[in-house]
Amino acid sequence: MIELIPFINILFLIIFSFTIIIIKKDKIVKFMSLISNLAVFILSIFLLIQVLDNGTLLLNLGKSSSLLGIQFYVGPMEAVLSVVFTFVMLMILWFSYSSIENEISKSRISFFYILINLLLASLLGVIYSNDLFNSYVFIEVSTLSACGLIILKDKKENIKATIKYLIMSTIGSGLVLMAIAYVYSITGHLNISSINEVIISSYQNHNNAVLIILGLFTVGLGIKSAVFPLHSWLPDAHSSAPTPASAALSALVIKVYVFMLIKVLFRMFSYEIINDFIIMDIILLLGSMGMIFGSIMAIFQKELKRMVAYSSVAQMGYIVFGIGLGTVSGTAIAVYHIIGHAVTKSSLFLISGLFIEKTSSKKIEDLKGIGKEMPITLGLFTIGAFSMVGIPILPGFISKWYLSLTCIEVGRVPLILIILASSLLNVLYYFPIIINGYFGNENLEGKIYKSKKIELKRLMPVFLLVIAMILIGAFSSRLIDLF
Amino acid sequence: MRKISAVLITILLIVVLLIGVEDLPESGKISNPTNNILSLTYLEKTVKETGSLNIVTGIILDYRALDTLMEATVIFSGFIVITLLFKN
Amino acid sequence: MEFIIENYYEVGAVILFGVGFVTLMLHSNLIKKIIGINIMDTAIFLFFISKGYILGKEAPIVTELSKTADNYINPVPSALMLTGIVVAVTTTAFALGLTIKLYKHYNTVDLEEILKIREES
Amino acid sequence: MIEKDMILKQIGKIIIPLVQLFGIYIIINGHLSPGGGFSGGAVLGTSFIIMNLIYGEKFVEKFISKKFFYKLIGFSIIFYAFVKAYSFLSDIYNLPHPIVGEPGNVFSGGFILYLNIALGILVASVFYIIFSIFIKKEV
Amino acid sequence: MDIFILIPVLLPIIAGFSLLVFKPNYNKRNLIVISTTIINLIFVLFVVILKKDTSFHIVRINEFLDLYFMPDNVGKIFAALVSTLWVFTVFYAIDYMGKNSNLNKFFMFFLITEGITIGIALSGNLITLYLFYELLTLSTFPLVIEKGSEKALQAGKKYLIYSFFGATMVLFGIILLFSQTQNLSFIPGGVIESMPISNPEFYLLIYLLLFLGFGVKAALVPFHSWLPSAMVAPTPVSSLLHAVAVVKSGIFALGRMTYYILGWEVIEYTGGNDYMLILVLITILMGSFLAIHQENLKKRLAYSTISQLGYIMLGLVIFENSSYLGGFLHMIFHATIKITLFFCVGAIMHYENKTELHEIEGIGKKMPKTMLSFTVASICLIGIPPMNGFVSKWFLAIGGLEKNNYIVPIILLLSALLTAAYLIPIITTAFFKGKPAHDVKVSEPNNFMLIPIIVLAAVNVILGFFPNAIITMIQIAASKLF
Repeated sequence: MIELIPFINILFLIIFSFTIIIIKKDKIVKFMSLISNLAVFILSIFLLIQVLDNGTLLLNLGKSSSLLGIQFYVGPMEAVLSVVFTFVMLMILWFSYSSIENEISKSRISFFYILINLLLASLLGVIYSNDLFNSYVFIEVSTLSACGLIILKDKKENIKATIKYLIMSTIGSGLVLMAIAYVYSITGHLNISSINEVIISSYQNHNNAVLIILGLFTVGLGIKSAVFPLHSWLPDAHSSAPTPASAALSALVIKVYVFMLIKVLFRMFSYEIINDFIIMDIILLLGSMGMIFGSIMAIFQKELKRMVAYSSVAQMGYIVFGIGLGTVSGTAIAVYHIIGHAVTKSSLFLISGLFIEKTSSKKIEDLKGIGKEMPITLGLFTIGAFSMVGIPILPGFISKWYLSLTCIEVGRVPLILIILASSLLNVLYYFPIIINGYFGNENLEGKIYKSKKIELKRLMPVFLLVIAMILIGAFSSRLIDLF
Repeated sequence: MRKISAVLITILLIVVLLIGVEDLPESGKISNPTNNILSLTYLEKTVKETGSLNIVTGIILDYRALDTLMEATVIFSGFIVITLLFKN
Repeated sequence: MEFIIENYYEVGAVILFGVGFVTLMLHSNLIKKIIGINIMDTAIFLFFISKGYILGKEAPIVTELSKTADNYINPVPSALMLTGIVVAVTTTAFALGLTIKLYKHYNTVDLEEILKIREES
Repeated sequence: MIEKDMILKQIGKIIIPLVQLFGIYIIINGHLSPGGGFSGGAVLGTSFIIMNLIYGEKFVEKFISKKFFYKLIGFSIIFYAFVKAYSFLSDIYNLPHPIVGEPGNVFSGGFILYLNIALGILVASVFYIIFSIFIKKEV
Repeated sequence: MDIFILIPVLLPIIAGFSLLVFKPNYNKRNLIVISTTIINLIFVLFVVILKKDTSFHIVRINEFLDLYFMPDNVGKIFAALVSTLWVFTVFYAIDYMGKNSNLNKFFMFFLITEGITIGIALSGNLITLYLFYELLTLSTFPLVIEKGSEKALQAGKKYLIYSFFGATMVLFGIILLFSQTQNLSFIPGGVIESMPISNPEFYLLIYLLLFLGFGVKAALVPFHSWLPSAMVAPTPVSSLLHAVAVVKSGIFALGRMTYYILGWEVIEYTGGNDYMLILVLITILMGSFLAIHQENLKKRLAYSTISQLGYIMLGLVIFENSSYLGGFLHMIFHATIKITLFFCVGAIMHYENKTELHEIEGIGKKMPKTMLSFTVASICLIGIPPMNGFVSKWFLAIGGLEKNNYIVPIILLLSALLTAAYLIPIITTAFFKGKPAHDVKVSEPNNFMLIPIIVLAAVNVILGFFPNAIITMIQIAASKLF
């Protein structure tokens, strides 16, 4: 029974989200979606234990032969990622339990839960699935539900952001499908493992085709995951969405496509093959550009949520950089950074949502003196910012450190300068918020200090996220050894 | 200027894809890698295992049924999203 | 260049893909952009389907059970593309819905103009 | 609301039932002949769309109300998901499943027939709902 | 029993946070702060007299990130110095800060900074030291901008940016070093087993990165300009920043890096210390020359700090037993001297609110005890025998001569003259200018402020006469190195 868990997770979430449109009352919907996500989280923990005990789990759906049906491949990476994703989504739902009414109208609340469940199901599907076309379909579901999450707010800019996002990501999925067609035509398989077997023997015959396949996958998935030059849709989309939605989008959705890229590069092809092609250097270049320019653009932002969104462009740069190093350790760091950044960025987004709700303004300069009004919240924000800047023991520092070590290992020492420069740039845009928040007194005239009780109750999920972040930093070596 | 660059990008894309096509095996040949054990197994097993004469339907609704489930989910989510879009 | 002859399905599909792409790039009219996206998708479907075709064999629908497996073409691409078509249709419907909504808001379907208008907020 | 043309109405009286029959046929025979849930559902939904275009929405409401379409969507897809889940489990644990008889019969496709029907209903109602939303520009 | 050595680090931090939590009133807060510092001093002294080498792992996260404490002689001396001076500063600060607003926050960071500085002193490997080094920046930042004015915020931002720039260079160096030697713990003579015959440039790069990076906090000349502009902080803070906590932490980290991580043989092999020697000499002269032109007393003292830090760094770039000894001694002596000078200037600022040189005419007749101790301290700093400044400079000069490096003693003499040139005018203006003595009524600062000043001045003199106890301790540490 326990080996069915990946399938059960997805099916459970899908069926639950189908049933929501029959349920009328919002309170039941909220409560049940909390329960369902909790159940999925617990199941994922069981799955992780199972995988750690008896190794990689292969689940064949359809008739028993793995060739004919669709295969789920759950290794340690997938298990850990599913645990982290379900945890973050659970926290986001908990946060939204009390605060979602403030942002979207009453009649749309049940839609939010439908879309969140569909989104989580499709993300888990992309993570688990070992079948190219199946992953493509999952990606489409996740794109549609992500668009739905953005238009939850009935504002003009949301619709503008959504049409941008939709057109860009349609191009992206078109390229991905084209790449799948090429792969199928030179191998005749869709199962990633079988493709790998075929391609290792025959890739010299199709050098151009393989290079084009790699390029198409990189560009297509790069558009969807906002790798630097292709990121133009991200800031609008992620900053205009309601807070829990943008936390989910920025923390989870864009990561999944990168993980898909990892699967394609290193499991469908393999490290030996992949390093014969120039594509790795291009990916490395994209990552470095993202790390620098994402941070630089984040410095010039006036709105808090836009700034955080641009900083996730920079963080995607780190992940892509780790992939582009093209070694096992580089991939491990990339996945580790996916995990750490998922937790950190979701907490940052939720906290900025609290700020915006309190000050009823999106501007950064309106946050001066916020620390006197909500010190604990700003303290949590500070911890998150420290992780971004790279204070030791927090995940950001760990990823930077291991990335640098991997750079030395592959003999590209100058790249360390890029990593350190981008962490300095992080200082430049995160610390002014904290300093002005704690030591600036501008916005405090004539403000009554609100009571902190209600805050504490609503801060619980953020607390848990930050604690999880510190734990992820503390057990980093265990995690990285898993991958 | 944008238009010119767009046209250039498109031509580049077409050329690149054509280079890829040149590398692909000639289409319609029985010896292509696509006509491998996989498709033969489908063709042989589908009728007696699923009892559907339409092999394509047999595949999408039985062997690769997760695709079809997700396809139904795509339809559903499209319906949800459009309803949400026009709800006021 | 003989590959153009022997792979004319794929060549045509790729050129069609380019046509769709350039339509998407050149026109700022949303409807035309959506049409371009559809052309791209169709091109990919054509490309994929042509992968399953085998010269002189028939569609994988068993008319009399006596025929053996090697009378039929490869059914997998057709099966995949059925799903792909549904996905494309849904995406198109959603894009059209967004277009209608944008037209209600701005009275234009020109994406450039719409993106030029800055929101006051 | 301009008055619709006489010819359209008369032809529609003849055409639409045939179209619907054809759609149902495609759905039912999805596993025996070309077609299947999606194509049949598309035909069926198109027939409703034609009805709506020719006779106006009220006329469609007389047969099937909007609420019922919504209910159809919900229940058909839940039914679909449950049947599909059961079929996966029955593959793995070989639980009892519908007859896979001699090929050619309608009731020979195992789960395929029921899945096709559910998918067809889903597609048809989704098509019609989306169309009606588009022409009315509101839910 | 080893966990005992954590207490001096944790106690002030816990006490500081308790201030934030309980929000005590004026008297309770003073009680907490004073008792914390004194108890901490006792604990530190206990750690100092611990004979056997204790060491303690807090948490070992992975092969590089293990928080590890190992007080050896050097660290013990530094910790004792810090906690002693902190006690004086607390008394002084309580009187100086008075009763103005949000003092709980101020004293919270005040105590936390002490804990973190002692953490730097006792840390047993480079990563722990780096962690506390970053935390030191973060915890002293609120003290710098305590006034909250725009100028203070600007100075604070400058301080923050300089420090993070330095820390980033340090991190770069640490990463490069770790990739070579998978070991970052402090070992006398360095962690590098064999001479880097193959790639000396690589190690030269590491050395330069680490030296310049730590040099930012030690106010090495290209990166010194945050120090004078951080003068906007209240006097107890700036005296701490300049005399004890921040700059000395930078120096201490430099010493750890030079003698316990890279090892002086390796550095001499790469020849990096020669470049650094030039920078250090420039630092000494430039600090003194700039100090002469300052009208503002605190700024004058700040630039003199820069040049004096140059003296200490001489002991880190000339690898001789006696120069090591001299540098170390000067680190201690300069701490006591400079904190005395700052206290006197702060007393003048606080009671007469006079900050410029020309304003303080005749102040010596008004508060003779204060200015007398100022005089004593300045004589020590100039280094007139047998004051303590003389002892350290003597050893430094000897070290230079042993390396047949004749430029060093010359620079030392010249800079001593310059020191006299910027300190004597203060004294003369204070005593021999202005109205005659008999029609000025004496008004000393009250005892909270006066006693620390006088005691510290006395300590300077005593240290000058009997430096042997410290010298022997340092000799023990140095014997492991040379």
